[in-house]
Amino acid sequence: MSRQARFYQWGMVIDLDRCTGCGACVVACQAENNVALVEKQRFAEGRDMHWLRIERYWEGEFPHVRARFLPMLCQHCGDAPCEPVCPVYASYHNDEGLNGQVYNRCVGTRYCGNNCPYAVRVFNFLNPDWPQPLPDQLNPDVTVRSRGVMEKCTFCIQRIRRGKETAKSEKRLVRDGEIQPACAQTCPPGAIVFGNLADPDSHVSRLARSPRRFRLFEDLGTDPSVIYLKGGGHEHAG
Amino acid sequence: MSMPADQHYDAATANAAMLSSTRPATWRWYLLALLLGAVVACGLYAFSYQVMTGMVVTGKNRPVMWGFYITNFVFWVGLSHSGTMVSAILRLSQANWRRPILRGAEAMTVFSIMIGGLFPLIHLGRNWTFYYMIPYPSQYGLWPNFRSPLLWDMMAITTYIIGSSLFLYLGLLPDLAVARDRAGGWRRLFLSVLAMGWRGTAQQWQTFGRASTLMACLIIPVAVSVHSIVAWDFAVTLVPGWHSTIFPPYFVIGAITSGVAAVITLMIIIRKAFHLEAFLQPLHFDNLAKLLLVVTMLWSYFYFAEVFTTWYGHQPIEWEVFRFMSDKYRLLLLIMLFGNTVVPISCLLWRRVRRSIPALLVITLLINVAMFIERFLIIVPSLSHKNMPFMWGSYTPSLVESTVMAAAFSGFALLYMLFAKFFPIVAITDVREETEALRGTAVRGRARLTTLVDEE
Amino acid sequence: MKRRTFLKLTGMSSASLALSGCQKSNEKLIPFLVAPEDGTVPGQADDYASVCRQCPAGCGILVRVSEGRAKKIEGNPLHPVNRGRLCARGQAALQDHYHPDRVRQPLQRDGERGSGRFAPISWDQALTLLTERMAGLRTAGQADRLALFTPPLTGSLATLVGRFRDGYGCRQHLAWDWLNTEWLRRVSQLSFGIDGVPDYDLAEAQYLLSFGADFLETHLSPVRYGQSFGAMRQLRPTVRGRFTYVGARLSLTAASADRWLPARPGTEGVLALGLARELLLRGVFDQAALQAAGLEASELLGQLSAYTPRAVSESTGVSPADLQATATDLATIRPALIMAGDAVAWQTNGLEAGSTIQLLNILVGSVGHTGGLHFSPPTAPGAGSSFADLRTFIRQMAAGRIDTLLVRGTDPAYSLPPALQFQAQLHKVPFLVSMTRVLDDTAQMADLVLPEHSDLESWDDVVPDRGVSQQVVGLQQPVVSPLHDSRSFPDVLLALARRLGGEVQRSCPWENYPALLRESMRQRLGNPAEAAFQQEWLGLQQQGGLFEATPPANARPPGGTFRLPSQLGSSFAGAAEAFPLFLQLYLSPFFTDGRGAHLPWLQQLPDPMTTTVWDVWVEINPVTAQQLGIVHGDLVEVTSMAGTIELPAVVYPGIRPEVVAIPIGQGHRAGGRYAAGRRVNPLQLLADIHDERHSLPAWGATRVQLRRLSATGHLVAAGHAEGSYRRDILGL
Amino acid sequence: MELLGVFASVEQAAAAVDRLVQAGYDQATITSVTSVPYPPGVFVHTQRRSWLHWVTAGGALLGAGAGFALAAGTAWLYPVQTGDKPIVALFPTGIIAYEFMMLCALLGTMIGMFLEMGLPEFKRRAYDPEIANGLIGIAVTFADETQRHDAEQALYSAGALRIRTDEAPA
Repeated sequence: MSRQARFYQWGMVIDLDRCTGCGACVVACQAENNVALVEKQRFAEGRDMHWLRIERYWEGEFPHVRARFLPMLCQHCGDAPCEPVCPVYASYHNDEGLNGQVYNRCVGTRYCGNNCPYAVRVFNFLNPDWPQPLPDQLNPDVTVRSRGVMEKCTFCIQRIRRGKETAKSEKRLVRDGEIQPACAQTCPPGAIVFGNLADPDSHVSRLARSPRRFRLFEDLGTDPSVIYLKGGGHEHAG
Repeated sequence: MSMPADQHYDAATANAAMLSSTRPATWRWYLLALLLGAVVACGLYAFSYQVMTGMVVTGKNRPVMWGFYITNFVFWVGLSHSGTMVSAILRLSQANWRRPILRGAEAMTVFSIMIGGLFPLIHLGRNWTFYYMIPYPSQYGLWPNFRSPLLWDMMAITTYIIGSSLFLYLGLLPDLAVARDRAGGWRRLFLSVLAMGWRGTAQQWQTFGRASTLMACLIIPVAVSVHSIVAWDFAVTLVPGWHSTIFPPYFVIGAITSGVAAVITLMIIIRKAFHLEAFLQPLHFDNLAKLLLVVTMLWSYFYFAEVFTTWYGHQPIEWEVFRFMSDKYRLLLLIMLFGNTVVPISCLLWRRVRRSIPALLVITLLINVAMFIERFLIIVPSLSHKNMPFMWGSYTPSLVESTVMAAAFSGFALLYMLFAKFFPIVAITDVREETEALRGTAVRGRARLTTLVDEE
Repeated sequence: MKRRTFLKLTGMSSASLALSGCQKSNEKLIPFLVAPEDGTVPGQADDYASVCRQCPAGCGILVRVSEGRAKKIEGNPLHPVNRGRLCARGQAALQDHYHPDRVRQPLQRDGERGSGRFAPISWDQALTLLTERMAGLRTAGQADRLALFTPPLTGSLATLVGRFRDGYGCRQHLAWDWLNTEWLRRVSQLSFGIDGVPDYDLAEAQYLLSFGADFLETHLSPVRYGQSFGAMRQLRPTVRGRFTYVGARLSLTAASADRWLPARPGTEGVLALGLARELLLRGVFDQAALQAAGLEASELLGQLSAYTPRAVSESTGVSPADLQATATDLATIRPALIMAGDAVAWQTNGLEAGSTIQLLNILVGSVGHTGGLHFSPPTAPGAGSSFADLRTFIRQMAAGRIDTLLVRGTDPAYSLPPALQFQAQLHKVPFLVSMTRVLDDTAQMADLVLPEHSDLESWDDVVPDRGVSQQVVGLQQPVVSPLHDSRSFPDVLLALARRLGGEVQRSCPWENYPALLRESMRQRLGNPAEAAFQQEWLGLQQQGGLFEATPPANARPPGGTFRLPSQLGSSFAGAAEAFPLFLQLYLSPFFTDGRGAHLPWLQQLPDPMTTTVWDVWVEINPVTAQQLGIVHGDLVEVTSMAGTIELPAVVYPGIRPEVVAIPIGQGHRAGGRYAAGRRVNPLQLLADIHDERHSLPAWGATRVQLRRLSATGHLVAAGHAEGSYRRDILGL
Repeated sequence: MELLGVFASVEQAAAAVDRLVQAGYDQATITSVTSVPYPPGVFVHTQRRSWLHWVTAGGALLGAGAGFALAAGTAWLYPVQTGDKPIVALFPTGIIAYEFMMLCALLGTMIGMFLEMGLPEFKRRAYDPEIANGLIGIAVTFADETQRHDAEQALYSAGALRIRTDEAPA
């Protein structure tokens, strides 16, 4: 979409050369966002609820075999295919480049899920269940979604909100690195960097200018806000 | 046409024959209704179970978020194209052989679009909030998103349900009067209300004729738009295998194919069930079968064009979807091609087949099975192997979904049975118009010829 | 009442009315009208610094607490080990606290041993029971028949347990688990004469060669090395550190490598010597370091004459080209760093192979240099018990010399390979006490189960013995009040000491464990005055511990200690004809030795390499699988000399054709609803084979055979089996 | 007031019309009542111009306007950004306007038809149920008893089986 001048344009850079596939981000995301537990049978049926997953692709044959990891989360597309197909505006675009999902609006057509080329939207096929006292862990900042609605990565919008409120109360803009989604916060090798793409000097903007940059399915014209940096080669950070 | 010239023609006998379906029900009728009702009840139970438990009871998953319900939706909307197309096009083209079949076809349209329209609602994750999609000023201060194809669907299907019901009612109006005049008791009252005091004056008939032509003209573009919009549900997305400009005409042709086939199937059943052999003669089946032959050829051409461009372009993900489909669903694919292309084209070329009721029954049933498979093969393989290879999956319909589908078929049959019980299932006045008003004889030389008065 | 307040209140009450329609009570809405106790501000979360206890690395954590409940665990940015980062296991520790199957009060066995039937009793009853037993032993002069089984302990807890043991008069304290550092310490001792755990300056290295060290998963300090690895790769503006991995299986760590050298199991040392010979031949080595180690280049080259590239290649199965390329990297890129880990250690030649690998560190001059190898501070505690101790301990059990065994913080009934006979001899221990949070396999067998506080409810100090080269004392503090009627282990010890009285009470005089903690911390700080200490203590609690700012001067190895190992041959249990495949067990990246298996977040976290969830499997090379007629997901039978188990097959391209691999960590008999009954424990395949000469375990020296059983392996993976090979579609 | 002569054959009915015309009745006061539509001229010629299609066109216009207002207007009043689609999007608005146009045109046609037919008819009109079974009725409107008599005469002479009126039966 035409990106007008605005203060914040949230984006993420994932350096595939740093990503080790360790899965810390996946658990961080699940803990932060009250993502439901999925037992084995449900997993087998294809009802897993992870908002963030590490995809692993095999390349080559023994002994020249390589495994490549690709952390996959909502790409917060500028021209998101999921948004216009929703009949009830449950999926919409906010003016900070975020791909919003209003659970209460959602009627569960699952059209957005079909139209997402990244397959990052998950549907609540059944009500989440946490045996006592596990519900005490649930993050009070994040809604627990009921069955019948779509959900997905929000870039930890609750943290963005809090960060912006803090900044506003101090009459300033959000500082670079002040807001961290759970995945970026925990990532041991520092492969995930989050920040404001509207600020050309932010860490994320600087990384986004790397010659190693690419975005997934660029040819589909979805204009994702998640920028990957190529890994596995001998390139420098640049 | 319907009566041999040498036989004495009696309008009262013809009326009685065409209204045979409205005679008091036999125990067999009740038994069948009970049976169908039981299946519908099972479907309702299955649906309530789904509402109470969640979509987990279906076979859907990530990435296959749509399955049997949407397949059914497309299938039933497709079926609904028969009636209107057959009856409206043939009415406009003044094909006289249309007369005995049009009522049955129009009724089929109304019932199948009603059934079809239910499926998107059954399919919702939160069915109870379906009204969020209806445009009305609400306290949310938010209207539905008219940029969503689902809203177009809703509008188109609403228009089509209303339009095809009106179309059915319009054609029914003079027949209601006939039925009224022949009925007694509560039926007479019921029919009197519906007939609205129709007498059949010259002026009424003239207006009726004009309105029928106008409605026929209007309903055809609506029908085309409905299935185009259903096709756009798929074609406007980025899903490989769906994102194709050929989809709208392809879907429309597919719809007419399954519709015409279903009309033939139904005609065969009605003919048998209500002893309408005198009115539904081999000529009608021959003509319908010719129409069917043409549309299956068109369908095959469209299918060829779609697969051929995919094959030639060989875009990795598009080709992957086709490869997966032809691998995992090979049997289904073969049945589809067999039923939609090989069998109809090779068989319907022959006049003997076209006039053989049993052969047509088999062929038309096969075509509709193949058309159902076609819808399934459009929806499921594309979703199974979408752009993210890591997230590939597959889909098997669950018991709940199959039960709901069985209930849909039973419900359709039940509605049809009830309709035939209360309303003239053959367009009485249309049929009689030809024999009584339009047909005459003229002597030319030594020949005694049948003539037809043409209005225009 | 102001109009606004009124509106707020009416809004609230109508909201709560609306909510109460669908919920039992106002669970979701915090009542603002009643002031909460203990200074809690509704909606306001606080972070408390503490220490992660999921593995011995001792990462600093911040626990986000809202309304008195722990909500999330994050890394402590001030902690020098992990600097704000945390791994999957650390975050899942929250579920250890909230686990639905936690033991909620002390339990006494009520039925057959192992039947899992227990009767709840009070703490007083439980302690009385234990005290009477212990007092009885002491009176009978059999105090030594009390034994303790824990993981290796650090800090004040080690002190307390030592004092208790000595005061009571027993010597049997086995401090052993899978993550012990015995092998690394002994390799350091053998190669450099230092009894210490190496700490790798990975962030500054430009070339890394890892021999089976899975430093991104379970090896030493995964978060620290994960972070350093990221820095090594892409933090420096013009340098991208390069990484080569040696090992028969492409582990998660190996997956990040630029080059993978799949050496046959047991031949890693040969490969190291081949590389050493290349370096010597090419004349690119650190002359000074070599001399300091007491080695002479030409003499060494002579000793290595047999390790020609061809011979090494034949022996290891690594192609000569890869060997040469690696040698070139080692010769040209500085600083270079060489690591060694489990896959090397768990062979019958583990110690020798480890020392040949350290020879490479000497040759590239990495010891004690930036971007090289350092040693953990001398103040770090000892490694706990050795493998020899473990075997002795089990012999003591078999001989009936253990009367009362107290197991705490470890689950030997699950995690010890049955070939060691621990499980078999357990019935000879008359009284088994388990201090645990969930009823694990050991607790299931126990006579008395004592519920322990979760990590978020207890005090401790944690002195990591790995991943640091400076003094670090992490302070673990309770961040929430206890959920159940549980107690902390040190407080139970103190209570026992008080009840037993006498010498043991005198040697453990503290009122409670925090008192001991404060005392030892005060000592570390140089005994400041009470007021000053109070201030410092508060600061330590906020910061998460005592961290020495700069590492001490690098410990240089004493000179002239390195001796080339005389033999490098390894042996395996099982004849090659009957058992044609090498079995490589590896610690699961998430469950390690099984300790994480009860956490559902980890169970449903797809294994990074196979993307499998909730399961255990056997990894087979595609060629081998094809030969055996096995396809992905089939159920196969794995047989070794020690046993037979059935597992689903994962066709795994990243493994040598003659090797199969199984992760350790699943197959618990008990351990709560999430861990119990997840197939079988693969440890039962291990034969009783170990390095006899050095008394070190050889977990990687068992051979197996495979047989396809059926197509119903019920394997569930997050990633599509075929799709995993189609990265071309992504253009990745 | 209306008289309805019921005839068994087309020829008799046509003759009856001729007699009525001869008797001085205006063609506009005579109509046929049949259960099947006969081509114009068989009995009578109806001259009335039809305005049905104007109602249809009016409905279509109204529907198109309403559809446009709904799709474009609500989006414009309550703008929510979705993807890159403009708030007032051309194609969707066109589709909704089209569907509404067709819906209202269909409704307009039906309404127009009933208005033009004068249905529903609540008044009692001269009718014979046997018309449904193929008899043909010729109805004529008369002003007074003299005219009535003439008409009855004409109808009977043409072969009417019976004559019915719209008066309530005695």
